[in-house]
Amino acid sequence: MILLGVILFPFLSAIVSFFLHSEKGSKAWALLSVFIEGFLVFFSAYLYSQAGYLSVEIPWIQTLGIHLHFGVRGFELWMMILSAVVPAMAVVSSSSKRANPGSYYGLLLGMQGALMGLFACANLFLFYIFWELSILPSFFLLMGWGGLRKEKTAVTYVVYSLAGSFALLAGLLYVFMSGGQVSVYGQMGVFILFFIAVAIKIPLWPFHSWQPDTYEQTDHATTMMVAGVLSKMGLLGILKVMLLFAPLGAVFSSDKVIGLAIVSILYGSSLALVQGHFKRVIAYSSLAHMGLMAASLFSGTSEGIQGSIFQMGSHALNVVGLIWIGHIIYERTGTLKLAELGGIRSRSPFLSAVFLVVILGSIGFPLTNGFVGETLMLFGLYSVHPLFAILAGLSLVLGAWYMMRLFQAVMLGKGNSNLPEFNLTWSERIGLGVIMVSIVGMGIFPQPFLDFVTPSSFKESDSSCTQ
Amino acid sequence: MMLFGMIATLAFPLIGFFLITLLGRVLPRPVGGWLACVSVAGAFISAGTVLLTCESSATIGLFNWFEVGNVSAHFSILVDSLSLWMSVMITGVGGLIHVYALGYMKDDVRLNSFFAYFNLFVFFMLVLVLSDSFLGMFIGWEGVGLCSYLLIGFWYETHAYAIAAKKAFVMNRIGDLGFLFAILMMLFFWGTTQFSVVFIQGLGLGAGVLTAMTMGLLIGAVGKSAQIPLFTWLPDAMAGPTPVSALIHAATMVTAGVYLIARSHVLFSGAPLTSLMVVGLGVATAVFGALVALVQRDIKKVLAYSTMSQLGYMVSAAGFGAYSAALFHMTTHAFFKALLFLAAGNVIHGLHGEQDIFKMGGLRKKLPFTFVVFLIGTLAIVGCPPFSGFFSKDAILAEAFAYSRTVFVVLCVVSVMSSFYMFRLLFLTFFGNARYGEKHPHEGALVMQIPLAILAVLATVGGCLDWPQESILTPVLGVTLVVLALSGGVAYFIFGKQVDVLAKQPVSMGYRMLWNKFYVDEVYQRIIVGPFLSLSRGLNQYFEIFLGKLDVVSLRSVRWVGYPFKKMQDGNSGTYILVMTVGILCLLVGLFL
Amino acid sequence: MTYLETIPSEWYLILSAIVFCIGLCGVLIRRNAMSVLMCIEMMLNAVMLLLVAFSGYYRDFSAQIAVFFIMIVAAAEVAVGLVIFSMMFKKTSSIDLDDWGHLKG
Amino acid sequence: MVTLFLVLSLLTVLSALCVVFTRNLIYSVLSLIVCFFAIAGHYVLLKASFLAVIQVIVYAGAIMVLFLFMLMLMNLNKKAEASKPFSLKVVAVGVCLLVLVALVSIVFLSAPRVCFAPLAPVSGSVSALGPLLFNEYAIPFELTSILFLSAVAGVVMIGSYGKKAKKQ
Amino acid sequence: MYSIIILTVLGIIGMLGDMLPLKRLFLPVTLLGFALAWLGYFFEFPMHTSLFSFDLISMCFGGVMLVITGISVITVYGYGSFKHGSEPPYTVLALMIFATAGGLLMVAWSHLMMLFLAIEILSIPLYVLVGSQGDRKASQEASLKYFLLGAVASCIFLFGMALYYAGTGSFLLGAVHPHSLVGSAGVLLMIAGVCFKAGVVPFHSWVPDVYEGAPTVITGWMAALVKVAAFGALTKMVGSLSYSVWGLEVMGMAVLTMTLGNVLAVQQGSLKRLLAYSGIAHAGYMLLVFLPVTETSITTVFFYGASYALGTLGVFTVIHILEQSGLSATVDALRGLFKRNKTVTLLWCLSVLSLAGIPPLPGFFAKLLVLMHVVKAHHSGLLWVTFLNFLVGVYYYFRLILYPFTGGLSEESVVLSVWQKVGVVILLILTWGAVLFPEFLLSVF
Repeated sequence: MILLGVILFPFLSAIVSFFLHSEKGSKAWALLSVFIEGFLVFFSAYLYSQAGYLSVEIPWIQTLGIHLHFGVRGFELWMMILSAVVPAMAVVSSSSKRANPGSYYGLLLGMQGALMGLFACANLFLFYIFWELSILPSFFLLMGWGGLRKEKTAVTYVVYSLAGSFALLAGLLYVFMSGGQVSVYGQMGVFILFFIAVAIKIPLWPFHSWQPDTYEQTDHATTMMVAGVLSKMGLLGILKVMLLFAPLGAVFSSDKVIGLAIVSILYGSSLALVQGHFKRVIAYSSLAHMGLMAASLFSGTSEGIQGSIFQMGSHALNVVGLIWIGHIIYERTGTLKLAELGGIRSRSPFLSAVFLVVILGSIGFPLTNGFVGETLMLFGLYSVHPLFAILAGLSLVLGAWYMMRLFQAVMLGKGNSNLPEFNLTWSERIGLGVIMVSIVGMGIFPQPFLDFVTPSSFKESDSSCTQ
Repeated sequence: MMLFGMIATLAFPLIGFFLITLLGRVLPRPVGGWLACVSVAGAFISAGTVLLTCESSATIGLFNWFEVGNVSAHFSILVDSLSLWMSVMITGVGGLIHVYALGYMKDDVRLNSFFAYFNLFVFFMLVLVLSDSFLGMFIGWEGVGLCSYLLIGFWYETHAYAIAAKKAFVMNRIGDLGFLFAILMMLFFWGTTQFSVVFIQGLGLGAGVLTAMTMGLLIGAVGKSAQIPLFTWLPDAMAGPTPVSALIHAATMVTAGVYLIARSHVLFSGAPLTSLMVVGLGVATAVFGALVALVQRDIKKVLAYSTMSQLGYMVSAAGFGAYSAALFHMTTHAFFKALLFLAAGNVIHGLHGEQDIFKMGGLRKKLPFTFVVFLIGTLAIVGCPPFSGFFSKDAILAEAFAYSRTVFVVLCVVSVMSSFYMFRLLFLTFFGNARYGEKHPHEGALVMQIPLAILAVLATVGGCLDWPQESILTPVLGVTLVVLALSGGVAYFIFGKQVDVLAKQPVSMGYRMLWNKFYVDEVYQRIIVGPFLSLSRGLNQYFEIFLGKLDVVSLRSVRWVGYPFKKMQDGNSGTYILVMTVGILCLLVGLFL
Repeated sequence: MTYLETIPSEWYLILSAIVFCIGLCGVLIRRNAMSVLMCIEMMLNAVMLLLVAFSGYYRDFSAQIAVFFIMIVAAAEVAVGLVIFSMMFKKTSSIDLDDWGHLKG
Repeated sequence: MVTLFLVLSLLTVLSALCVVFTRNLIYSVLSLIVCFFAIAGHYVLLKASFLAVIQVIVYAGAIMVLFLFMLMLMNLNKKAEASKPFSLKVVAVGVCLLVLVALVSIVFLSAPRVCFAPLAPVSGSVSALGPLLFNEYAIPFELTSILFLSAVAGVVMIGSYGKKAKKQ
Repeated sequence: MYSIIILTVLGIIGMLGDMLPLKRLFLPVTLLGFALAWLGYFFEFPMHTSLFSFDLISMCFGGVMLVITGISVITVYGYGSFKHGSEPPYTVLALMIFATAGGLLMVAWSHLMMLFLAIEILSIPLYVLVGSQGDRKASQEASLKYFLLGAVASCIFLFGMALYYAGTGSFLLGAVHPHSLVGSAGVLLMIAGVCFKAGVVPFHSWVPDVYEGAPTVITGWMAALVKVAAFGALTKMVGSLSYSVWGLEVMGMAVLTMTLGNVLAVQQGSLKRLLAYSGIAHAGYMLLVFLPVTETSITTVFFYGASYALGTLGVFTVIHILEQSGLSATVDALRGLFKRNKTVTLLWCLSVLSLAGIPPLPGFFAKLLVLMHVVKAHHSGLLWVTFLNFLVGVYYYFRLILYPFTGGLSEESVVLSVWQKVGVVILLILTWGAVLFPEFLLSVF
């Protein structure tokens, strides 16, 4: 029953938060509900480690045969922990002075609830419903508190996301109509449909044009949620839905998909080099990282898959750290354009130290969480074909290049004289400290997280995808 | 005893790093520096005791890192003569340079962070040297790269230094990619990168696979030890403070490549093609480094190129199997190159940052101590008999002689060139007329002179540390003496006397080619970096906008499709009824189909 | 031989179809709202004729009741129609359908 | 009998054509009245005498008078009615002809009714219609009251819109 | 018949409202009347006579219509400009009640003549109500067009009925299989007549002009009521006819309606015209359900009708609230609504999202049912056309949701009268109710 609590609690707290109007009150409420949610998730993780499988089923609509059926396995719980931690960071990091904070935090909590539901759901319809439900809060957050070009970005974002979810709906209906076991030919069709939906959400190369604008225009908490957790929904889609309902499709086209993923890796890394805005660099870098994760998921080796799931967690952590630092800089200097930034290191060594650690994490520097994931993923790709590993490895080099360019543009140099003083508040110091420690901690002791991610249940679905 | 000793060696620099960073603001200025020196000294003592006391080699398992599927990795320390000797050398030379840096960096505002990075560097170097698996070594490998980035870009206010640091880091990353690729192959074939496992099963693999794996290791070594393709970062790395150049870009980090090849000699012996490549690369780098060093004006750049050519020596030695000679040369090179760099540091310190040797000269009288020390260093590097350089270089020459004639001849030419440019450097800085205007150079503080003295002693005595078994004294001794005298004389004749050096710059095509380092940097920029950036800018410009246009285009096509129907809705009820009638007509006609 | 035997049912069908189509044509051609309304009345009469004819053929009076109701509806329609036309006339003193075509697009 | 049918239907068709194609509105109203009388004649032929009388009284009498009254009110009789562009007219006529052709072809293609069951000839329709109307069809008869109620309410509401606004 | 009788009585009370002393009591009485009318169904449930058949379909569709009119009566009651001297607009309410009676009849007929009567009882008040704002030329033009096209459509319906009678000799549908071509032609024409009311493509021309011209208070109610009634009538009619007769034509009409509705909606500037075209598109989606008629299609039509009605009512209530505070019904009137009034924006977003078919709102389940129906019928070509149409639909719906959040022209908050607030709250409750308990509506059949 705790699963239901985990899923419904964010929605309830979101509704309550809509009625709060005072800045302090709504932020306090958001913090409280995020921590309670975190507690619930960790408690269910504890229960899971005891029981091995949590599940709950309640009939909802008999006529369509849709039941509220939630069942959780290792990697889904790992994602739920993720989608408990990232909103916590988002709420902690968001400064309280913004227009009508009540609905702002409400939407954030609503998105968290949708994500929890998605990660825990065990039947296809629920998967689709939560998949679409997660688009709405991000759309409204973008519209309510977005940047200057928010209208155009919002339309592109919605059209892309909903086109993806229609493809998912089509595939889902096909599977539903053919009663679960799909013919070989059918599996190819279903695979393509699911792949379009997943490729738009991850995003992969040709479907990514919504990502940079959305990352740039949304305010930082939404970017954290979108970059940190929403993109993982796509990867989870691969694990949960594609590999179970269209395994043959996955077999035939895994090379093509890996090829496309590698194109998006190289494309993302090379474009991140020439971006002029802080968040666009993050957007393209996460395009590259997500491409690598998707490729290793399709590699079919258990190490590759486990590495990519572990990397989902570490990438979320790194992205959240980067965006938080971006937000801190934005609050004090009012701009995130790389040309106008610089010289922050001399004003705040702590911030630059954290920024350096997070960068090292995101480019896969040993002793950080990125390295463990990258090595396992590259190993997964290598076992498919050495060439893939080399090409994907290029992203390490390019990654170092654009991340160091970012570090240098933001932190080093003299910087313009009118840069304000950079004294970080206590909450920011603690938050960034926690991120830094956990990045290095996950890098040095990854085993507890890796064990967490390979429960026995994963094995048999693992067998289905290793054919 | 050994367990405690080894863990202590590793732990000291790490504790030093954490102490300095955490208590940085609290400690008064010099204490941070002393803390760093103490920790490195502690590491040196414990490494030294372990080296002296116990003979047998062992591996100490610390904790296992991760274990996924059939891939596993563990942190553990390998204690054998090679790793012990390397760790003693690192901590010893490192300690001396720490002491020197106390004086050199005295007036810098961020002294604590400097020494913190120094300690971190020593820690990562020890991890690199002491780990018992390639993955552990990889941690040290990249850690050292990071510290070199931090230290090269230490004075980060000036934009050029930051660019140099970034260039060094990215170039190292390219090398690391090769190394990682080799690691992936090992993990794929054996599931672990433990030396014991790899070296036993290594030869079992097919020649092709082994060549690929060793090629990966070679690329790693090339990236780290600044061999031919990936060397352009080393001269720019001189942007860092001189102690950094001394420690990282002379004594320790750059030798990591040689250590890697030496450590995995089993694999290299199994892949003849790669060893040939190693020799070729080593020799080519040696020649290239020596040639360019002939014309350089910046004192640190000359030393950098000489380091590069000496590294070429070592790599080629490792290439044709002379691992012990390569390691011996590496040790002696560490001593006299560190000595030369620190002496150069003294000179620069004295002339308040002036690095162009054409603006120096006649410092013999002003900086007597530095002159003596610099002279010892030069004689050592040139290979003058009593000094250590002679023994180690000629050991390599002897092995080269046994390996192949051409290699031997080329290496001899390189040693001649190296002696020429070292003497040129010596005479331009210390002899001739004083061209440094009204600066009045002064000797460094005592704390800078003690390490110099110790290093000078080591440079002279270093030769006997390792035993030249077969007496190579006879013919080679004579030849080297003649060559030395000859090149010394020529160098003195050109640069020694009170002559206006600037006018004598030859303007020939060859000179300009050498001066611009065979335009290698510009070639990289124009062939690889430039087009890549313009490609991504182009993509960013046009492709992204094209993708962005996709939905606008689809919207316009929907509008275009709908336009005739929109015109049909023209507001006149007559037309509406006409549409209805046509609809009925179609229905009735449909009835017949 | 009653009248109905002599006249085959097709004839009535054709007659009412002709009158219906003429009414429809009148609706399409005329520009004046009043004449359109008249043509609509004519179409209704065509239908009533058909119903009465076939009620005779089927000897079933329910069709005539239907005709009766149709007349009622027609009357109500004309009433409402004429009110609408009169208000239009009061507004712009013209009930020409082409003048009343401003809602478009 | 047949000749009478032909005469009446010819009269109906001609008057219908006249309604549609005359210039002057008054003439078209009058020809419409003639058409109604012709149809009433048909009803008599078909022994639906009650309907014929209703037709004459309701249609010819009430509705047409209303039309004439409205025409006079809007003094539309003077100027000749403007006509639509010729091309539109041709299209309209063409479409209507096509519909007619379709209907006629349907009539001929459908299986011919062999013959109608020769039931007892039906005498005067009033005595038959009356009970039917008030027994089976009583409820619909009441429903028509809703129709008229709403028609009346509507007419009053629209008609008096101008006055009430002026009264404020 | 009790419900029809109760509604008529209510209508008469409404008409005599001026004289009777029930100034304040009229609204509660009306609402009570509606409740009684719906209860009335249970007393004579299922009544099948030769003329009428009050069965499950008529009860459910009737219930939806009563709810629609109930809400609209509340919002009309609260609408400012109708308040001549602050007494309620009795005549308008009376006409609305009569039209609802017509709507109820439209789903409870078995004799074709009764269907015609029902269509007329529904239409005559609508012609009048559309033209009720005498001062606006557009309102008069809208009522003219609606009247003319409505009259022609009822003629077509009648002619179809006559042909059907000629072909089969009876006014009851499905009583005897219409072998003869004339009978089938009659059926087709009758379907055309009803499709006019539903706004299906060849007969859709009146929809945009009437929605734009009519006073906004009426448009919302009219759109919902007419569509639900028309599709109710269609389900009863189509249920008892053989598919071969009208299968091809209806599929053609469905595809045309969907595509044309969406394609034209994308280009509209005025809010009401855009919603009119989206209404046409929804009619197209609902028509899909009849290809071929299966046991689930009635549930689908019912649920789709209910969710569409809810969405349209919500949207038009917001529009007329905006018009009431002096803004033109163009897309720009929505700018900055988020800052001016939160609940209205919430209603607006929920209704538009429900029309767009975004889970978990009822519109999504309706869309899902339609898609399942199409997939079960294995029309793969049709499936792709439907998906494309949904995508185009999403585009202009989300543009609608975009505007409240963009920079606002006027800053002062939108004020609502008491009854309008009540109407808005009821709509919100119903939408959330449909979200949480779709079961209630789905398991009826």
